Amino acid sequence: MSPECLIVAAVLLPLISAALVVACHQRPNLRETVTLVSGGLLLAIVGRLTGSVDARPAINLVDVIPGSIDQAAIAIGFHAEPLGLLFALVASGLWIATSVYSIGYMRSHGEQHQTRFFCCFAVAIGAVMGIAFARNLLTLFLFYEVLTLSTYPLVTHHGSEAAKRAGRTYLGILMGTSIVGLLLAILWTWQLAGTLEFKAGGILDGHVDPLTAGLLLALFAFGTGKAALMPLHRWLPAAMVAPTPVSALLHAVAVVKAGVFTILKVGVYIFGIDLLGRGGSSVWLMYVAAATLLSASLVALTRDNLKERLAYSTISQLAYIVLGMSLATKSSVIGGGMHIVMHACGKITLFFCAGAILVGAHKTRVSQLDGLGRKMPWTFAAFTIAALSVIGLPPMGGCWSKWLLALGTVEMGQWPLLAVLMISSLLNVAYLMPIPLRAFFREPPETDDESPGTGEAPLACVIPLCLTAAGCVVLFFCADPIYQFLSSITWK
Amino acid sequence: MNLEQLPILQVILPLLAAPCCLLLRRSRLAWGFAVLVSCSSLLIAATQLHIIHHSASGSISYEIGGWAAPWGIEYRLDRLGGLVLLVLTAIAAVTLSVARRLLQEEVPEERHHLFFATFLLCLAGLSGIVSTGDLFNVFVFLEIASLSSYVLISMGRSRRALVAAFQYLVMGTIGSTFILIGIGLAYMMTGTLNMADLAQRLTMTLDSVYAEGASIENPALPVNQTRTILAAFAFLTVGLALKLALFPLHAWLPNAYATAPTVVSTFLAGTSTKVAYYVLLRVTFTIFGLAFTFGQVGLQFLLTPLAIMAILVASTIAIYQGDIRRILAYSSVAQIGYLVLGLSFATQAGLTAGIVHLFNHALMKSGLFLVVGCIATRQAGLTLESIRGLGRRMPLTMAAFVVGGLGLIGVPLTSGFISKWLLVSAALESGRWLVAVLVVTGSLLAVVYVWRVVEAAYFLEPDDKTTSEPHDAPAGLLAAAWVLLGATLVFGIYTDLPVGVAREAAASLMGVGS
Amino acid sequence: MILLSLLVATAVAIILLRDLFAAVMLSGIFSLLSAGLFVVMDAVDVAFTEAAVGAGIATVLMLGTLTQTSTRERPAPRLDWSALVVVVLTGTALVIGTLDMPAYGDPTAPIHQHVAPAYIAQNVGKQSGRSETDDDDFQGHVPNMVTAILASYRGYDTLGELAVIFTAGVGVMLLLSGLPPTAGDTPETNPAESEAGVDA
Amino acid sequence: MGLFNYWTVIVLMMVGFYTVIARNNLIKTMIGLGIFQVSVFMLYISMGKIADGTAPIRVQPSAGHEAIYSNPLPHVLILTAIVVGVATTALGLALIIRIREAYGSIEEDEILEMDRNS
Repeated sequence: MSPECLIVAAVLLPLISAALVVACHQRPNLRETVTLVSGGLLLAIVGRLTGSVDARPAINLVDVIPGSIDQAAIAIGFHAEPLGLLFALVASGLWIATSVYSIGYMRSHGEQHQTRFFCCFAVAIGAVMGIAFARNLLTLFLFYEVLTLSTYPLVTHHGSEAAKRAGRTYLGILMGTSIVGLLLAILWTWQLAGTLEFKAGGILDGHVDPLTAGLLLALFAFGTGKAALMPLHRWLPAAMVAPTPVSALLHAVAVVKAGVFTILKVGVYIFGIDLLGRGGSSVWLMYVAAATLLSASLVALTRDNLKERLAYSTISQLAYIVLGMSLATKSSVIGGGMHIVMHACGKITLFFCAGAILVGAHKTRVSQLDGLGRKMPWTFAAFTIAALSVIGLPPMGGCWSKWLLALGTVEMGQWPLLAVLMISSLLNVAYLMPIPLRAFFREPPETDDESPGTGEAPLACVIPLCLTAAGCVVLFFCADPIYQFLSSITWK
Repeated sequence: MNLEQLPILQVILPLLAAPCCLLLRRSRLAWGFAVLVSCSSLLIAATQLHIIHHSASGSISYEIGGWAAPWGIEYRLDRLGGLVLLVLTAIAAVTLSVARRLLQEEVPEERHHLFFATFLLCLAGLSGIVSTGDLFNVFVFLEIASLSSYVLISMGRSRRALVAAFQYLVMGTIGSTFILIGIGLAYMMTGTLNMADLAQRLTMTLDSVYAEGASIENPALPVNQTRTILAAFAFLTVGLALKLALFPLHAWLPNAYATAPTVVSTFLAGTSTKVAYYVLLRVTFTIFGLAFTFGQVGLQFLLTPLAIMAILVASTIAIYQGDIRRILAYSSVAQIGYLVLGLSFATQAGLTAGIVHLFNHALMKSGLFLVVGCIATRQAGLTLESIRGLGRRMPLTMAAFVVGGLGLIGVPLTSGFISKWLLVSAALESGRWLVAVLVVTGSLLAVVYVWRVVEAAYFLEPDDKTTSEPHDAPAGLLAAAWVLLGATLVFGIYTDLPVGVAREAAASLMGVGS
Repeated sequence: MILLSLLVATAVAIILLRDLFAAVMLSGIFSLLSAGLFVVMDAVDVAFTEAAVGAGIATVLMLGTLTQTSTRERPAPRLDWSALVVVVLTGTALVIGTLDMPAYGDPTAPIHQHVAPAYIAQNVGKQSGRSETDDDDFQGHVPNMVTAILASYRGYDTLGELAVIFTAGVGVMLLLSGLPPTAGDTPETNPAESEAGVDA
Repeated sequence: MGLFNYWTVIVLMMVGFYTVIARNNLIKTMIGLGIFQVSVFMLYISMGKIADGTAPIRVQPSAGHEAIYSNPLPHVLILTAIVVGVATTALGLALIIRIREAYGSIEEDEILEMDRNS
């Protein structure tokens, strides 16, 4: 298959698998097999594509908005470039892990509507592929909306009143920002540049003055609600009512990363790093990101609910990536891109662990975890590794991306930001490390000694979380290939 | 067949078919005949649009009875008219083909033939309005269309339909009387009723329209700067705004659409306001002209705020409705706001957006009302409470609703997105920032009212768990709904037909190009 | 002038009357008066139609309706300010519109210059010195110009007019074709009244 | 006469219009609609009138004198419009009869009140 066909296949495969999942709704085993097989196939396809990325294969499917006198037609089209490919690789790789994990989790929890769950999951992955490979802003916007809509049923999965309320917040913020902000920004870009294609070096250079660029960037940054920049972050903690696999893949990887990926991609291919760096139009974004980063970490400290604490941690980590883009130096942008991978791997592990704790020990609060490490050693070992990676300590992958980001602040001479990064890392330690420490070193409370179900979660849950934890370590050693892979995006 | 006779055939066919329908008496026969007629109309409309689109002049003209314009009545169709006719006849054909099934619950069988006759008359009236190039003839056909729609609406199952029809009758008659006054005043100052002739004479000076030796104060004044013409324009516009249900003259519409038989809501939602919009375009652009409407009168300063109010207020009201049909009806009022907004920009891009939205919204809203009809075949209640869990009971039906709803919101790949895209980019192009923001805010409100239905159907459990077995609407009905809503998907992806034709039509309305 | 004053008086009386029967009769008189006015203004055909249709048919229809419903207006009529404002605004707009109008009866008005002369010339071609052969559609066979135009140049409007009547006829049949009212609903009428309506 | 004729017609029109929008009684509304429409017809006919003209029916020419005819076109239009008006009235009255059957009232506020309560 030609690379062009592979891209289309990568987008369609999850969607086809979603249809198959619905078709097999009577037979759960077959249904889960479909999910796993498509996960494997998808990873293979995306893997094959990495080989041909230098050629930048691109394909247009259909013209959606016909061109007029001064504006080009806009098509639904895909292309493969390093940043998107990396994102696709992460999402497809972790989809397999999550699928295995969800099978264990959903069955041992006896959840309702499992077919709807797996179907929507597959559609969401398809949307992520679409976002990763989008050739222009319209295509990206399309799949961005598909992702929002397909994850809504996952968020409200329990159907309880709380879940529905959370679902409304989720949909309201994500849809609202995307329509009012993102769509408007896209249209404005179209008016200014006459095209929406992602081009190396950007398309806006020469069409805008710094002030307009700043405003446009603001529309993009706040229009992308999925990036959870404060004050538009509320949907993320709300979405934690979802089953843990959903929180793990979608709210640690797919959805939020789709947000920051959009911002990165807009920064690199629409504005161009030169334009951002030169005009200083992104300076304000640095401070918003820095503020988000710090305050989210502080809020995370105060949360006792494990998943909620992780959610605030995610908000803070996303801000790192936005910060990387807004610094607009080569190393910071690459650092931002790399942080997508590193954080994805770390955070998904943390969520897996949270889910495993829920399944194995029925605990949701940090304060309930005392002494649990002895009963669930694998889970908490994985948790420790992932936490270290998120904090950014060697020998975990997370240290490289943070290093590059710090380098970026130094290059720009933004010393206060460097300080912010350092403080935030300390805060990371403060809110993440107590969890394994409590689990391993505190005595378990004596009252519920005899409570049943205190052991490891099912194997289907434990194996994926060990694998992703191992991934965090492996990434430490793979950082250079990723760096090389990404470094081509910043040049024209 | 002689293709030159098509324009008249378009109107005469349903007009003469109506009495035939009456004679057939048997419900099934009359229905079959009506379907046949509407399908032929569709065919004629498609052929006409094809001819127009490929003709050099971009329009066809037909002199009725061979009496030359401006003495006789002329039929004149350009791309815009062709497009509107196509939508009109397509919706009529689809609606009629399922009408019998839908009517079973709502109108006793022995009155079906009367119903179909009225339906065809309505179709004839609407086609006549679009085709004619004579202002008074517009009034006559407007009355045919209006009278038949009053009757059709009054056929609704509940007695509220009667009141709604009466209110509509009063409002509609006021509207058409205003239009009649406007026509009269315009005729008074020009001496003609033919639209093209009228447009030309309006720009002449007073001394050339008066006879020699008349005592006029200001002989060099162009006719269109007289107060009389100004009043004519005002009355025409207000009358049309009533027919169009432009905010704040929309009061009749929600009641009418929500109580009429679903066949009727389906048909009227997609056609009658669209045709009124068409006439508004004709009046503002073809007859009075750009310079008069937007330069001298400054209609945009009135229409833009009204359109935005329509979008925001009607969408907000839609959010608080408990009945699906009322939600859709208020949404229609909002969508009319989008149409008028496109017009009020007075730019080619804005006009294109308006025309494209006319096309798209007609398909969407008819499709959605048809879905409501589908639901009504299976259960009596159409409130948000009673459709709880319907996503599982009628999966295909509700899926169609979701498609239409996404179109109303303007999600990409639906045709609703294309029209909003064009509208917002037209606003940006002319530097109307605030308008652009308000338009997207309107979409946001659409998210809310559409989502309330979707949430009820998919994510709320029914109060009484009577049956959870899938039990979709009858296949024919479902197919018709999917044809219309599928078309919104197709035209959301392959946009050449509506956008291409609309661009050319807008160009000719603006006086650019041909 | 007298006719006009009478018309205004009648119209005002109609508003003020609470007795619907009298109001209907007055509206018949209103139609008759206006028919008289039409004659004064040379529109004999229109006058004839108005007398027959407006004063005759419409009044009969109204009376027929009154027999089915009540003949008194329930609440005492009072002044509706919002309606008054709308009406005054509309009226003002119209009056302003008249300021630039050609005076009543002005033979030089635009309306008499374009299109209309050709119609008249068709009928009285001989007198205006036009040749009888080439452009004379009627050759003087139809003395009434209104009829001639109605059936020829604007014959299509007349067809439309027929369609309007037909529509109304079908509509009335649909509404009142002797079927039990509003099946599936619970009207709050007593049976006697419903039956009275059915016999219409 | 100048414009006086037009103004009186306008006054009539507005009396009719007021009756339509202000009256509560459905039959009164229809009567108002009738007055409104007939006044518009008068407007049309007024503009067709030519001073010293005769009705547009061909008269035998008397020597040396050519008859002035009033404009026939407004008459034609109004003939159509009268019929349209009566058709509307008929339909409106039929609706009133049905409303009376269904609600037992022909007062608009009472009817709306009933709808709200049911």
